[in-house]
Amino acid sequence: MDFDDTPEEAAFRAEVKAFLAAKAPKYAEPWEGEETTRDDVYLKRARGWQAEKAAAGYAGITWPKEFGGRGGKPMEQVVFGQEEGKYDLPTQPFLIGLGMCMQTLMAHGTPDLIKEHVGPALRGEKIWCQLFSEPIAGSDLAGIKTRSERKGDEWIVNGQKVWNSGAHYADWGILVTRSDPSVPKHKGLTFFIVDMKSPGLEPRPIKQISGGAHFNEVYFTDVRIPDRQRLGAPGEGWKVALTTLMNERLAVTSFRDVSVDVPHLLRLARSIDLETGPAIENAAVREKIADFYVRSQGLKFTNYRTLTALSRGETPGPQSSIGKVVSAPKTQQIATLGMDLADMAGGLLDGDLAPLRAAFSQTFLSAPGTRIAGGTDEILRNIIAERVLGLPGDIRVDKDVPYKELPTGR
Amino acid sequence: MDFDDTPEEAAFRAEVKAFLAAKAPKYAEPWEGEETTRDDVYLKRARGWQAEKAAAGYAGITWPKEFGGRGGKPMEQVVFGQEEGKYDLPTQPFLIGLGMCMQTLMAHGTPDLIKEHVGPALRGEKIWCQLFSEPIAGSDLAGIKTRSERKGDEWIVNGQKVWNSGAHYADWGILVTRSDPSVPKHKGLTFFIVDMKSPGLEPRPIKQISGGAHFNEVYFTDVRIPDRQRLGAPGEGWKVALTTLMNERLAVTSFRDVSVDVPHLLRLARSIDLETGPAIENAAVREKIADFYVRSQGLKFTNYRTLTALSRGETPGPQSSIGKVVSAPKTQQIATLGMDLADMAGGLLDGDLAPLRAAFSQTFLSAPGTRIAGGTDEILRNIIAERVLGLPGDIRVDKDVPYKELPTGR
Amino acid sequence: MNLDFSDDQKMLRDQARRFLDEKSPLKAARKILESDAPYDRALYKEIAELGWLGAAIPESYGGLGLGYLELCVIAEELGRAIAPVPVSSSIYLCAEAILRAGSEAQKQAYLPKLASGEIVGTLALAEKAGVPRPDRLETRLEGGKLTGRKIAVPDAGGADIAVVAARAGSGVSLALVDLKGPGVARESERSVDSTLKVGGLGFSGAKAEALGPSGEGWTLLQTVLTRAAVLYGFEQLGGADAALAMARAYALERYAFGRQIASFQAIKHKLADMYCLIELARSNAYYAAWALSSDAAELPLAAAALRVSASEAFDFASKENIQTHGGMGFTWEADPHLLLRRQVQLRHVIGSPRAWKERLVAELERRNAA
Amino acid sequence: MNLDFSDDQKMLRDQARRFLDEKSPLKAARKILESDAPYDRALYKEIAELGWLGAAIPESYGGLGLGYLELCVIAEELGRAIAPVPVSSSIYLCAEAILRAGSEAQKQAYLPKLASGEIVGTLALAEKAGVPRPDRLETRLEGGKLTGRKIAVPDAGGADIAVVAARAGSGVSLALVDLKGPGVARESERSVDSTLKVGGLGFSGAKAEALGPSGEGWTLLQTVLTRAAVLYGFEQLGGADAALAMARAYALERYAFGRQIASFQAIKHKLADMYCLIELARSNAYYAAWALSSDAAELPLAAAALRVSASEAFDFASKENIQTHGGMGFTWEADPHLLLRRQVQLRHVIGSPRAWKERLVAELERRNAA
Repeated sequence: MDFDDTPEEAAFRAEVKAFLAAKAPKYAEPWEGEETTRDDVYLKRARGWQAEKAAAGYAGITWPKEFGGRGGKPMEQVVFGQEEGKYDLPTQPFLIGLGMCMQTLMAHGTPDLIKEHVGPALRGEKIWCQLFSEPIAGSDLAGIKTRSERKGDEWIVNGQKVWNSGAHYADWGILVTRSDPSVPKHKGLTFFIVDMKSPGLEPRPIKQISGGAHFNEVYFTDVRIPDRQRLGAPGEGWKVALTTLMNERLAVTSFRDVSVDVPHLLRLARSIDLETGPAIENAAVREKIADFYVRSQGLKFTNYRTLTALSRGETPGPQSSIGKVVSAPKTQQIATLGMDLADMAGGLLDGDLAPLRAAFSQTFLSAPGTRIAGGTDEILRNIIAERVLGLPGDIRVDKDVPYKELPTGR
Repeated sequence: MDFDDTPEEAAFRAEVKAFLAAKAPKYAEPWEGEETTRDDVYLKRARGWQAEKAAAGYAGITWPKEFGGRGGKPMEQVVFGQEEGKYDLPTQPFLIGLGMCMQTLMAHGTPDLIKEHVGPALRGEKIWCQLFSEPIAGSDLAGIKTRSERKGDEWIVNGQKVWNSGAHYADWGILVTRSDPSVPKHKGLTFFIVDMKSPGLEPRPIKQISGGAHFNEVYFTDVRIPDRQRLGAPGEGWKVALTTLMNERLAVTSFRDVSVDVPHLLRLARSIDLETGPAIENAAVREKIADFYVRSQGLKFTNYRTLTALSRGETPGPQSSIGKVVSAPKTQQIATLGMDLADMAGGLLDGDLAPLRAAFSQTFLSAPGTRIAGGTDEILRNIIAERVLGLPGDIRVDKDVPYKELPTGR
Repeated sequence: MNLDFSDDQKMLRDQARRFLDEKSPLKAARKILESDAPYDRALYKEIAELGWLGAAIPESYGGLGLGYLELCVIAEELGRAIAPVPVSSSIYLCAEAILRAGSEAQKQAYLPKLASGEIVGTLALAEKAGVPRPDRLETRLEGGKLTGRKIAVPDAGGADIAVVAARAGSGVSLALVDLKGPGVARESERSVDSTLKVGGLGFSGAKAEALGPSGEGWTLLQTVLTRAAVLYGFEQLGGADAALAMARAYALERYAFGRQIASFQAIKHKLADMYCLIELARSNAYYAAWALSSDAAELPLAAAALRVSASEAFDFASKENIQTHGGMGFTWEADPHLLLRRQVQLRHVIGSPRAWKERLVAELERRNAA
Repeated sequence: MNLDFSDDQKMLRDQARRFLDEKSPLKAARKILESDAPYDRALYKEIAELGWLGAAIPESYGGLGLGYLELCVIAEELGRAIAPVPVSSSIYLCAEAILRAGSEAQKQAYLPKLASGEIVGTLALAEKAGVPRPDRLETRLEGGKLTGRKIAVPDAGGADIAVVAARAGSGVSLALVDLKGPGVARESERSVDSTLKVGGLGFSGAKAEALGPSGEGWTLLQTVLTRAAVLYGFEQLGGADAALAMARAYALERYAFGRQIASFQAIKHKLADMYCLIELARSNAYYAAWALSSDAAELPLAAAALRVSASEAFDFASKENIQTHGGMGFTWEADPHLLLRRQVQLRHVIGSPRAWKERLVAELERRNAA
C-alpha cells in the first residue's frame, strides 16, 4: 500500500501540470456567487477553457480516438481531474454534455448525428443539457408523460420537464418523451436530441430554498423535432435513457454551494464558547466530531480504493455507491450541530455575524436538496440493496399496465 | 390538569388498598430468578393469589357480571393494577389466559364452553396459554401451517408452535390451525381450545440468548381435539384469532428480566470515572442522559394521557401505540451506553464485578428479544403507519393465492 | 389522573385553529418571508382583539386572566400555522419578564399595552455566537443608561420595547428600554426564518429603567426563559404536527411506480417515526403545561425536557417532510421550507436544545443532591 | 494510488478464509461458548503451524517476518469466523508489547514461543469499571514483585504469561509475569462472550520482570494499544461482514406475507445501512493498515478512526442481524448471538469506542497545535 503514482501516472501528471500551469490561470477566476452560471461572462470563459483542453487533447481523455477523444485510461482522467481541480476553472457547464449526453449519442446516434455534434461539444462550442425528469416523475423516471406525436417527418412535443441544470444556456438537450401511452410505461418512450432554441421551448429558473437557482423547468408547447434527431427506435427510448443514467454517477453535477465538513466544525469548535469554555473541550462536541471524522475519512479512503482499482486497470468495486447516501445526511447533521453551537445566534445567515461567514446556516438550507437531487436517500438505499447486495426489487404494480391506466394521484 | 383520583376512583383505591394490605403479603415473595415460572412452588402461590382475588371480586374487574366479572370500569382495573403492582405478586401466569384466551372464548365460544372454562380460569384453577406462532409464521401469523384434519367428531392436529409462554405449566391453550391449504391463507384456518395434557402434545423450553427460557415450542403429533372445542366455524379461524390479537396489547406479558432505564444510568454515571472524572460530569454522557430522559418521561406521560381518557370514560387515543417501538430500542441503547462507560469491563456479566450488579450487560442480552417479541420494531412501525396515520398497507401478493401455492423458502 | 386539557380549553383550541386556518394560512407566512415587513400587523391586531395576547395576563393588567394552559393551547396553534406575528417575543418573553420582575408601576404601564397589542415587546440577550454567560455579557447598564450591542433579537424590527440583559456593577440586571428613544439603533439581520425576523440592537447610552432588583437579572432571566420554554415548546409541537400532516397528505397524493408513495415502507416508517417523536413531545408538553400553570417545583425539569423533546420532534419532522416531498420539497415555491425555517427560529431563539440538555441534567443533579 | 492489499495478501486471505470455513465454522465457537475450556487448543495449534501467529514477528524471533499487512488480513478472517482462539491477546497485545518494549533477551525468550503457540500471552490493564488512568492504577511493581488485582483480562484463563500495567514508584511500568508461578491467582469471570473468555488475575507478590524502562509503561502501553487497535479493527470488520452475510442469507430464504422478507424496504434499507457502515470501516481499516505497516505518523489518528468506525459497524450489524432474524434471532440455538457476543468482547477489550473518540480528537488537536 502506498499513495504514489505509478511511473506512467507520474509522467502523465507532469505533462498535465505543465499544460495547466501554462494555460489554466487565464481561465481561472475567483468564484463570485451562485448566479455565476446565469452570467454570459462566465459562460464565455467556460467555452474558452473547454476549447483549450480540446486543442491540447485533454477533452474526452477516455473517449475513443475515432470520436475525437484521447483513447486514454480512466486513471488518466482522474489524474487530470485532480490537477485541474487545483485551479478554480469553469468546468461545470460541460459536465452533463460530455459525461452523459455525448455518451448516449455515441452509443445510440446515427453516424451523421455523431459527426455533427460530438466535435462541437468537445470543443466547447455547444453546451448540452438533459431533459428527463418531470413534476410527475422524479425517482420513477419512466413515469414521464411529456407527449410526442409523429407528424410526417417531424415529432410534435408538448409537456413539461423539470430539474434541468443548464437548460437556460444550453444549445442542445437530450429528451425523453412518451410517444405511446397505450402500452406499459417502459415501452412507450421515444428519445430525441433537441435544439434548445426551438420555437415553443421555454426554460424558467426554479428557485430553491437556499435562494439559489441551479435548476430550470422547461416547457414544451408544440415543439417540432425532425425525426432524424431521434435516438433509437420509437418506443425504445427507455433503453437509450438507461445509457444516460448509467453514466450519471460519473458526471454528478457539483454545485458550488457552500458545504461544511469536519474542518469547518473543528474551526468553529475552537472558536466558540459553550457553558464551561471552548466547544472543542466539550465531550459531547468531541464525540460528534469523531463520529463525523470517521465518516469523512471513510468516504475519502473509499474513493482511494476506487482509484486503486482504476490505477490497476480493474473495475472498481461497488463500494463507491455509498458516497452520497453517507455524505448528504452527514452534511445536514454537521450544519445542524454548527448552528446548535452558535446557540441563540444559530439561525443567522449574515456572514458578518454568524460564524465562518454563515457557512453552517447556508449549508443547512442547501442540505435538504443534497439529500434529494441525484437520487433520494431512499432510492440510493434501494439501489445498494438491489444492485450491490442482490436483494429483490420492490414489488412492482406498474410493469404490465398500460401507461394511461396507471393511477397518478392529482 | 392534575394527577389526582376522581372521588370514585379514590374510594375504589382505598377499598383495594385495604384488601391488598390484608391479603397480599402472604403471596408476595421476593423474586428469586428467571426460572421461577418453571417452579411448582411459584405456581401454587400464583394460583392461590388468583383465587383470593376472585373470591373478593377483583378478578375480571371489567368483565360482565354474567361471566363472573365485576362489571367495573377500565379505570378501576388500572387502579387495581397500580396498587397490586406495589406488591411483588405472582400474577404473570394468568395474564394471557384472562387477558386474551378468555376474551376470545367469551366472544366466540358456545355457552357450554364458556360456562365450563371461564370460572376456573378466573379462580386460578386453570391456567391458559396461546398456541399461535410457528417457526414459519411470526410477524405473518396467518401463514401458519400446523395441520388440522377432521375425523368424525374429532380433529387430528399435527405440527409445531413456538413462542408459547407458559405452555409448560398451562392446563389449556387456544390454538390456530390450518384445516384447508387449498384456499387463500386467511380462509383455511380453524380455531380450537386444547387440553394441554392431550396425548401427542409436547412443550419444550426455548433457551434465549440471555440464558433465560420464558418461551416454549410445542409439538403436536396426532393430537386429537373434540369438535366441540372448536371456536367459530371451520375455515373461520382467522376471525377468531383477530379477537385474541386485538386483546394482545392489553395483556402484554412482562418478563421479569432485568431492564435498565434512566435512573440506572444516573447511578452508574455518578459512580464511574471517565478520562477527566465522574461520568456524570462528562458532557457527552449528560446529553445522552437528557435524550433518554425525555423519551422515558414522554412514555410515562403518554401513559398518563391514556389513563386520563380511561378516567373520563373516553376511548384512549392512538398514542399508546408508540410504547414498545420507542422503549425497546431505548433500552438497548441505554444498555450499550452503560457498558461503554464501564470501558474494558463493559462485557462482564458478573454481578460482583460489573456495575449495578451487571444490570447493563444483562439487559444488553435481553434487549434484542424485546425488540422482537410481541411485534418487531418494523411491524410496529407498519401498524402505526397504517392504523394511526391511515397510510396504505404493504402491497400483498398472498391474498388471493391458495395457501399451498405460496412460496415459503426452505 | 387528568393530563389533558379541559373541554373549554379544547374548544379554545378548535376556535384558534379555525381562525388561523382562515386568517393565517401558510401564504400569510410566505408573504412576510418575501417582504421587509417585520410582521403581519393586521393579523396581530386581530389576535389581540381575540384576547389571545392577554390570555395569561391578569385582568388587573388588562389581560383575560385565563391562565397558562390557555396560552399553551394558543401557542400550539400559532406554531401549527407558523403565524408571522410577534406573540412569542412580546408575550412569552417581554410580558412574562415584566410580570415576574416588574414593579407594580411597570406592570401597570406596560402589560395592558402588550396585552392589547398596542405595543410589541421583546427580550435581548445574545451578543455573539455561543452560549451566553453572566461574565460574558458586555452590554452595561450604568446610571440608567444602556450601552452595548445585542444580536439575533427576535422581532427586533417590530418591537417597541425590550427587556435587555446587561451587566450592572458586578452582577447582571434586566433593563427595560424604549426602542424608539434616542441612543437605540436597530440593525436588520438576515436569518433562516424571515417569517419571524430577528435583528440587532445597538445601545449608545439609551435611557433604560431597571426591571427587578439590581444584580438578580440572571436569575430572573432563567425564570423567564424556563417559563417561555413551555410556550415555545407548544409552538414547536404544533409546527411538528403540521409537518407530519403535510408529509402525510403529500405521500397519499403523490404516486410513483404506479402506487402512492405512502405505500412504501421507507415512507411509512419515516412518518411513523415522526409520529412517535411528536407524541413523546406532546406528552412532555402536557406535563410541562401542568407544571407551568401550577407553578410546580418540577417546572425547570419539565420545561427543559419539553424543550429538548419538542425541538427534536420539529427538527426531524420538518426535515423529513421535505425529504418526503422529493424534488418539490426543496423548491421555494412549495411550502415545506416554511416549516423548516420556523423550526430553526424556534430551536435557537431561547438557546439551542444542546444547552437545554445541559440544564436538564444540571436540574436532575440538583434535585438528587437536595 | 494503492490502497488495497497485494495479490499475495489476497491469496493469503482466501487461504485463511477457506481454512477457517473448514476448521472453525461457527459451531467451533459455540462449543467453546458452552464449555469451560479457555479456548480451542486444537485450532490454535493448527493456526500456529500455518505461521499466522508469527506473521508480523521478525524471523530472528521465530516469526515469518511477513509484516503487519499480512497480520491484518488474518485478523479480518479470524473475526469473520469468530474463531475461539487467543490470537489477539497473545499476538496483538502480548507479543506486540514485548516487541516494542522488551530487551533483546526478553524478545529471544518469549517471542519464539508466542509465535509457535507454545505459550499464550495476554495483557492486563483494567482494575475496575471505568476508564483506566495512570493515577488510578493500584497494582504495584516493587522490587520485582507484583501486587494487585486485574479484571476483564482477555484469555486470562488460557494465558501462560501476561504483560501487566502497574505503578512503580511515581510512574507506571509494564511488568512481565509468569502466570503459572507462585503468587498468581486466576479468577474466572462471566462475560458476554464466552467464546473468548476473560478473567481476573490476582497478584500477591508474584515474581515479575520489568518490560521496558521504568516509568515509561503508560506511553509504551498507548503504543501497544494503538497498534493493537488496527488489528482488532480488522477482526471487527470481519465480524461485521459476517453479520451482514448472515442477515442477507436469512432475508433471502425467509418468507413472510408470501414474499422473501428481503423484498421489504424495512429490511432492504437496514442491510444497505449495514453495508455503508461496513464499507466505511473497511476503507478506514485499509488506511490504518497502511499506517501500521509503514509506521506512519498518521498511525494514532488512523487507528483511533478505525476503532470507532469498526466498532460502530459491528455493533449495528450484529444487532440488526438479530433483528432481521426475528424470533429465531434471539434464541440460543441460532447463530446470530455468537456474533453479538464477539462484538461486545472486541468493543471493550482495549477500551470502548467512546474512549477512542476522545483519543481521536485529542490527536487531531495535538496535530493542530503542532
